[in-house]
Amino acid sequence: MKSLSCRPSAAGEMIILSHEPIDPLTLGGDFARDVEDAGAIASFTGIVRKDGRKEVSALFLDHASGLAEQEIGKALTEAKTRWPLIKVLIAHRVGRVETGQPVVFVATAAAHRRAAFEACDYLVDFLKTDAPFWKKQIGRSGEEWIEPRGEDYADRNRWR
Amino acid sequence: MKSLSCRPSAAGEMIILSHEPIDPLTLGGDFARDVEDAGAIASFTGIVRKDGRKEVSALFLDHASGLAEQEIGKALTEAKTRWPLIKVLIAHRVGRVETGQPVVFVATAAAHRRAAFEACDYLVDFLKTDAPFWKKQIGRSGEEWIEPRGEDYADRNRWR
Amino acid sequence: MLRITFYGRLAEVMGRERMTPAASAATVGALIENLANEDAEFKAALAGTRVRFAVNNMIAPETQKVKDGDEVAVLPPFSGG
Amino acid sequence: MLRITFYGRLAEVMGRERMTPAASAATVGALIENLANEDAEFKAALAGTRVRFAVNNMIAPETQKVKDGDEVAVLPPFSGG
Repeated sequence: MKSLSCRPSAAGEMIILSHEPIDPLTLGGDFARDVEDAGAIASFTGIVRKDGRKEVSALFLDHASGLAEQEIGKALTEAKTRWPLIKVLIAHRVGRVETGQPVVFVATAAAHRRAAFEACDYLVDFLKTDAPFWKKQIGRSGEEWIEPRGEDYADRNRWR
Repeated sequence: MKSLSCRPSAAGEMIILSHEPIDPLTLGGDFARDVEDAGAIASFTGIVRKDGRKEVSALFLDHASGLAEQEIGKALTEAKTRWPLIKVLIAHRVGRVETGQPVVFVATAAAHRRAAFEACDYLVDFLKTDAPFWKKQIGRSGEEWIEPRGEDYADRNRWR
Repeated sequence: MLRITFYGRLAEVMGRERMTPAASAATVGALIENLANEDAEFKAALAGTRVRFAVNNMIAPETQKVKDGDEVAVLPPFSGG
Repeated sequence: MLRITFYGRLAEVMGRERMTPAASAATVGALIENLANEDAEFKAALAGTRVRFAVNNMIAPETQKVKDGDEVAVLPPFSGG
């Protein structure tokens, strides 16, 4: 996978922003290979939906290069402050992502399951509302820039 | 993977109980291949921990064959009543599982992320306290049957 | 006859299964009480433990009646995942 | 000079970047207000939207002072994941 940006921002942290398709299997396999004495790995894959009558054929993802890596890095630091994480990975697509393809993959490893689950959940909420990405749905009736739904902000606010 | 028990108990449901190692990558890959218009896949892998000074070398998992599949099937039905799931998989090891090896893998697919996350979390809590499995730690100081910790019951009670 | 199966640490005490005459007890609870009275090691293993039961692969209360041919499972606290 | 970059739907209106003299405004807020006053389409695109800013890759309030060489990013509501 050729990545736009791929950095181990700190020990046990990895941020990948990629113009090319991301493969949760490969990423998840690499992630699980070296997780010290982790007892729990949680992961989340977000996939572009056709979304019924909207007939979405693709998303286009704009992002603020530099700022995105930095804000994600801050969220990883925050997550590691809140939960005892052994390892964490965020991979996010930029550019055009076809329907059915992964747009985001987040994986967390911890000794116990609550830390792994909650940190994964937290990071996905963060990406939806607080990371400098912008997505445009390309569908049957044209193109439309998407803003987070009220429930996305509500989900994010669970962590405040 | 040779499985002791592998049944698609209903459309979009799969329960695997296996004497052989389970491979979350293969299972996760197969799971993700046909998920209709899912926008979210959550997964959890539980791994046998060395657990510091306990120096656990393996778990031995006993289970009540027949009853286990049935109780897991009930939990899947309950999960599908609570959340709009497209697909769900539970794979659980039985027999001897070496340290560092997966003991359980749960995957859920839904249109949106909260359903996928919560159902996955719910099913892992269920397996810890309400499914007829019994685990024995084989460690430095001998063998010890494990019972759920207070926090496992507390986690399970979040869903009541 | 009834088939009684034991799991987890109870299987280490009692073996996986025992056969017993159906007439020996009317309910699951009475059946287990009889076994405990016959076997001090089993009685000790039950002490302080909340054991559950299944009859013919269905979770059942200890008041459940048992009859010839039933399969009774004796289940210590579950610990999966 | 200041470099101003636009993202998401604002990039479709303004292009990815514009250069402007640093002396044209004292703060991020004033800079954007000037641009909106010069460009009706940009003004319309901002209406009803909570736009955020970054200066030199750091999220910044609209009261932040700008100086020659700064890079100012104009960020509509984020929508990742």
